[in-house]
Amino acid sequence: MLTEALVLSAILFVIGTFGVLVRRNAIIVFLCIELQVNAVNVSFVALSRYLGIDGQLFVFFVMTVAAAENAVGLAIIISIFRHYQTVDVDNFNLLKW
Amino acid sequence: MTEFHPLLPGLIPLLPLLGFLGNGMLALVAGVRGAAELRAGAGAGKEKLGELAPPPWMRGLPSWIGPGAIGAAFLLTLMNFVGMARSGLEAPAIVRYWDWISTGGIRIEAALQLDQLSMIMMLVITGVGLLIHVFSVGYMREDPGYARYFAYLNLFVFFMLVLVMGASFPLMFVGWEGVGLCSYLLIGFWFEDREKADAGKKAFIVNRIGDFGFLVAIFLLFTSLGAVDYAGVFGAAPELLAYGGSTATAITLFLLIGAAGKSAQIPLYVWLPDAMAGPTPVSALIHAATMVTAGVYLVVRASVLFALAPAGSATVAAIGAATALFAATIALQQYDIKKVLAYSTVSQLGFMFMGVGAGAYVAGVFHLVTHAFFKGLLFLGAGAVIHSMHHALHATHKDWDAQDMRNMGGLRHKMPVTWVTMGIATLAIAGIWPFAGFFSKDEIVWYAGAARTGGYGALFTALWGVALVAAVLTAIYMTRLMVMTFYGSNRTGEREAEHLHEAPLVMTIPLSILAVLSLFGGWLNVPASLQESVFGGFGLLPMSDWLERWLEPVTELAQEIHLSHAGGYATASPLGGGAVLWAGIATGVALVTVGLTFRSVSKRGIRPASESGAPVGVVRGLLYHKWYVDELYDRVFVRPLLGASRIAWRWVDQILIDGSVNAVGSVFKALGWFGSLFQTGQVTTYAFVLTLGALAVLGALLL
Amino acid sequence: MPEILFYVFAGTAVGGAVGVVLQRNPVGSLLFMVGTLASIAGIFVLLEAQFLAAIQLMVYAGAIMVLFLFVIMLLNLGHDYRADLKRGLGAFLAFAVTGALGGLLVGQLGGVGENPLYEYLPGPGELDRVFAADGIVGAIARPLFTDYVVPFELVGILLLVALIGAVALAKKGG
Amino acid sequence: MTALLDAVGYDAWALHALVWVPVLGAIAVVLSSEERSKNVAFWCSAGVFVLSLGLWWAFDSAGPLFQLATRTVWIAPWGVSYALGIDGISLMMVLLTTLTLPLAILGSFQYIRERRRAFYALMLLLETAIVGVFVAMDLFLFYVFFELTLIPMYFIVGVWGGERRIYAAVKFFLFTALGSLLMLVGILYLYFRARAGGGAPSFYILDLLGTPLTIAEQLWLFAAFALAFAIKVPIFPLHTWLPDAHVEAPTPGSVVLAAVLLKMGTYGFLRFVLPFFPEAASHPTVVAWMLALGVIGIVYAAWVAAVQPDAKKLVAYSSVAHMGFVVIGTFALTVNGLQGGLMVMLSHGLSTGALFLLIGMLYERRHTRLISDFGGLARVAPLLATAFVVAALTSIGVPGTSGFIGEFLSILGTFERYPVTAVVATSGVIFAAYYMLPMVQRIFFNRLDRAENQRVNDLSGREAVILAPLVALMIILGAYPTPVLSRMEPAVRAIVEYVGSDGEAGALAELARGGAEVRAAAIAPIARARTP
Repeated sequence: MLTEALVLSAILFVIGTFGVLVRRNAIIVFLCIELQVNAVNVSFVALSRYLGIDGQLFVFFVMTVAAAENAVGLAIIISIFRHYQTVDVDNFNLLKW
Repeated sequence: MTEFHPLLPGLIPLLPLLGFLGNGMLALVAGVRGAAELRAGAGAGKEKLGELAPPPWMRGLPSWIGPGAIGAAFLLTLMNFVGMARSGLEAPAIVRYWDWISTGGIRIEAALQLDQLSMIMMLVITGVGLLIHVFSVGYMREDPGYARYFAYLNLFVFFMLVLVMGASFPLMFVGWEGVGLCSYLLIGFWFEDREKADAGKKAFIVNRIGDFGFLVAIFLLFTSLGAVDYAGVFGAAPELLAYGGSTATAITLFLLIGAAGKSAQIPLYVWLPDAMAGPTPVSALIHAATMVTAGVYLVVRASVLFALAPAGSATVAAIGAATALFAATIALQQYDIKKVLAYSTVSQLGFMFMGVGAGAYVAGVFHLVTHAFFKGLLFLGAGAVIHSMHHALHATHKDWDAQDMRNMGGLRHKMPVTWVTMGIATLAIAGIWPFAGFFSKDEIVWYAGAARTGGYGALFTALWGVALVAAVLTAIYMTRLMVMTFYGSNRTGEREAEHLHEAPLVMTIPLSILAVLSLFGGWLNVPASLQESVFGGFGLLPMSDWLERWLEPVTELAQEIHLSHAGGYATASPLGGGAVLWAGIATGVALVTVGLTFRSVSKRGIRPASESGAPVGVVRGLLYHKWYVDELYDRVFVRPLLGASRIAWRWVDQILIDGSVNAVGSVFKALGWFGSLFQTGQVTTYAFVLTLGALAVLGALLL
Repeated sequence: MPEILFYVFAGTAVGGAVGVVLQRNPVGSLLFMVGTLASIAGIFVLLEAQFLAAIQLMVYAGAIMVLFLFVIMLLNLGHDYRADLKRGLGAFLAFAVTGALGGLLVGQLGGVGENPLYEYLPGPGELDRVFAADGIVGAIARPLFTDYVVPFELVGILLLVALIGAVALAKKGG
Repeated sequence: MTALLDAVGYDAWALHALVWVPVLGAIAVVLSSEERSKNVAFWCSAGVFVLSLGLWWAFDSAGPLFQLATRTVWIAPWGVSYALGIDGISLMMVLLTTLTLPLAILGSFQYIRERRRAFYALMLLLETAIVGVFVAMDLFLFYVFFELTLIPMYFIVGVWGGERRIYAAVKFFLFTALGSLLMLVGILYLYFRARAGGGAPSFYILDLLGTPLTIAEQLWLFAAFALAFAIKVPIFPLHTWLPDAHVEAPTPGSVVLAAVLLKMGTYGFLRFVLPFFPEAASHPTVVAWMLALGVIGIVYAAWVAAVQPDAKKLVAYSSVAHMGFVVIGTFALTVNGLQGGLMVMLSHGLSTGALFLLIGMLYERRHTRLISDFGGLARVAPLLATAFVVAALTSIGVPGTSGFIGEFLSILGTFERYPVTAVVATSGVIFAAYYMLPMVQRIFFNRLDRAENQRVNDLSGREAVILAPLVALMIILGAYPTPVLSRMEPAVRAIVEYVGSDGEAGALAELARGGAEVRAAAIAPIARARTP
């Protein structure tokens, strides 16, 4: 089942990546990033069957960090929205300066 | 015959230097005081400018320090002169003070040389200088820059003494540039007047062109002879330099550039007429009696070199003759009294150059001395006239030009002493027996013709003719000056005429002394050939050939070289006739010219300057505008140089050099700009590029 | 049986993921996401990670997704979403690149046997020994509080910081 | 005087002190208050000057070439040593530096009003670096100091400068850094080449001297070194950083830049380029190029200077012209030429330093440097005008001032071997008057017709104290330069003879005469350091 799980992980990851690239809504982009994270989690879990419990521990940590990241990220989105009245990522070029 | 021990020779230049320091201090104090007053009244208006009267003590001290220093130097010079005359000195006395420049490659001492030539020059400088200093006490009394004036004047005398006393060419160069500097400062003495400041600047820069030649000559001397001191150079020159060789010719030609710059010869004469912007006593001292004759001194000092380079000598004579004629023509049509005298000076310096170029070094020095007397006198006289005119015009607030002769006339009644003394000087410069100029000028003209036996026969024959014409022109323009200034009716205006009066004693005494010298100065060197004739006063005139014999130790070597290579001088003029006959012809022609000019100018109805326009006629216009030489120089040299400078700055420096530097910078800027295109600031783009990167890495790993 | 279940879960996971990307309504996307997360939880169970599956459902599908929903509702983004999905060259390039990436990954991972990666794997059953010793939860808890105690504490601090940060950022007038 | 020096045991420690006391001063400045920092800096630099005066008497022109030399190991494996020593040339440069710094600091009291502590600390660091450059006897150490000068200067221009200060500072930094990086490559090549000869690794100058190099190698290394120094000098056409840096730099920065920093370039030529690469330096093509560039610099810079509307820029271009005299004097390779070049360096330090100070004083009064904004100032500020005229005349090279001695000797030395070049260079005498006098006239003469100019104050006591020594030295060195010349003579003669012989071993003896005992004394600690 390892191969299948890894392939599933890859597919999910790619779909998530595609979503990040084609969606404009910052929240959906975020959601797609979560998709990527989960895809990676699947690989971890799949491989942990062969390599030991550490993989699962990693997933545990990933989830925790993801929770923190989501909290901060969503707060940023809220604060950006307050400023620009939009969450369309194409309208933001703050990184340029 | 005792041995000659120079008496404190170092003190002679040191005294004027101390005078400079003393007066300089006073000048600075006065300047600081004036500045404080000026600042205090800065809001009050501009009319206060330049009218800040110095306190009385400020006027008294410089009057004593300035002339006092020169007087002391004159006394000391006289004592040395007596000592030298008694001893019959052959070799120059050299007094060494310190190693001035000693690099290991060259050694130049700060040393003074006292010989017959420098002694004559020192006497002229300190003697005439003293008279002019005394005259200045009266002339400059009212000026707020009184102390500064004497400081500059003393500094000038110091440098002039260094020039003639220095024992090496570099030391002469120190004096050479130093007097140029003082000339610059004194011409621009009233520096608030833009034109005067400009004139000073012009004098300095044109002089620097001459200095360039002098410097190159010094370099040539050092490389070809290995020495730059007189003793070394003149000792080595006859052996190391071939007669008529290219090195000797080159050295003399470069020296000539220097001499032409300082002595206002073609083509570098243009600064001297402008230099009349300075106070008139300055014109008398610097631009007539001493500094401008430094070129003649240089040629005589380097007579050995010039004797070795006949081409160089001939060039000197040719340039002198050309200048003498050219400047005389311009003097004919000038109305500014000082301008006439300025061109006259240029012309007379041309005569001296002609003389020394012809190998008649003594005649050159002789004319230098007499010229110092009568031209100094003329300038001082003109100064007295201007002083008087200025007062008269100032008293009635008339804005006429105080120097324009058309505004004068009839001054002989108002200023009798000035009139008589200037009359003597005019007769002297016109070359009428027995005045000083007759003997010296006659000798030069004679030698110009007599030198034709050497290599350049046709040239010297022509120069002789030129000299005669120039001598006639001299008589014409000087008579014209006298008539316009002193004869006829007064044109200054009725109310003004009441204010015209004779100068004070402190000014007329120097005039009188110089008049005496102009009268008898020629007796210094009555030629032996003339002595038995009426021109020699049938032997009544004393001191036959005194100057000739006095200077013999200095010129003897050059004369020997000349004699051994070019042979002796002709004994008859190019048109035949001996010295006595031509002396007679010359004085006769001069007398007739003076008389004719006197009549024709007197008859001419002269109107004040404001009522008469520019002269009519092509020739007169050309002469009035000085042959348009200033304009020509402006077009040919000044403007192209400025243009080239602008091009060098704007195009070469800013665009070509800085541009290419900045272009290199721009290349990297452009690269950066290209890179910044990828920085859109949009997350999606970065995410895409990141993915692309991941794909690339993965592809590289797996494929 | 587990294989069949795996394929079912995998199918719903992929389908949900596609839905997340393609569904224009944010709320719809979110619901697809919940489905995907739930399917992945199922797969975790199949892969012997029951504890994680529980957390996945509780924390991820529950808490975090509700947080997302909150934000969407808060910002009132449920209306104008028609232009949300990119079209044209950008979308094509994104598809091409991600497609290539996916192709590479799947192609590489799918070739079992040829891939040297698998040859070094010790074979399944590693977890069974641990579970036998400590139990399902204990197997995770023991290393978490021994070997990984420092990262564990750090993650705790991280969460606290994120909490404070989120409050500070989202606070009005900050 | 020598008795006094003996009494205090004046020896090599003085050099160490000259290099490091300014650093201590900089620390003291940082620790002091903003208000007091200027006084701390001034008294520190003045103390350094007094200390350096001892060198004048301690240096024996009949003694060995390098004196007061010391050497201790610094980085043993690379053969880097901390070696100091002076010859006649360094002596004069050190004195010029230590004289300039206190005057520049004193001249900045009015001008620098912000971040004083930082400014004065940087000035003192700059002094350390410059003195270090002039006394370093180890190539590595020299390079460190040479680069170290860049940093304070960069900040001085960039922080306290005028409007376009960033542009000027960056330009200055890039120009000089570019050159010195190439020199670093050259230094390393020379180092490895000398090491390949079999000796122990060493950057010590006397060890590197006489490294056998093919003519091609010499030419390449010459190019690498010469570029670095030519930019610093600056030699036409690498000069364009100079006007910008000068105009934007604050007054004390300009003064140090002109009076001392530029000399590092010409000093580099004398100390390294000529002795290390004698064949390249006397190669006809190289000489022809250097002379041509020097002469072009003289004439061209004079022309450009003549049309500058900004007084400071005019003086900056005049620096380029003056340095042209140094270049021709140096590459003529005659005793007179080198002596003249050195005199030009000293004289230029005095006159241009004074001119920059004076223009700075005018700027403080009128807040403008445009020549056309002035006029008639001699009436309200006679002392200032007098000082300016003397400095300008020195810059022109009027006899009686130090400027004349330098120009005369450098052209004379050139004339001995290259008459045509020298004649063209002599025309610079004319052009110097052509650019300098109009400026003097338009600032100090003409009518005093602007109300704001009528309120200009004359020199204050402090300003008079700054200018007096400079003016006095210009005149004294013009009247009696022999003491200076005689101290420099052995060093100059050694260089000329050594290069003239294309680096033959015989001529090396002269150089090594001073080096031998130094080396003997210095090698011992290095040998100890090597044996574990």
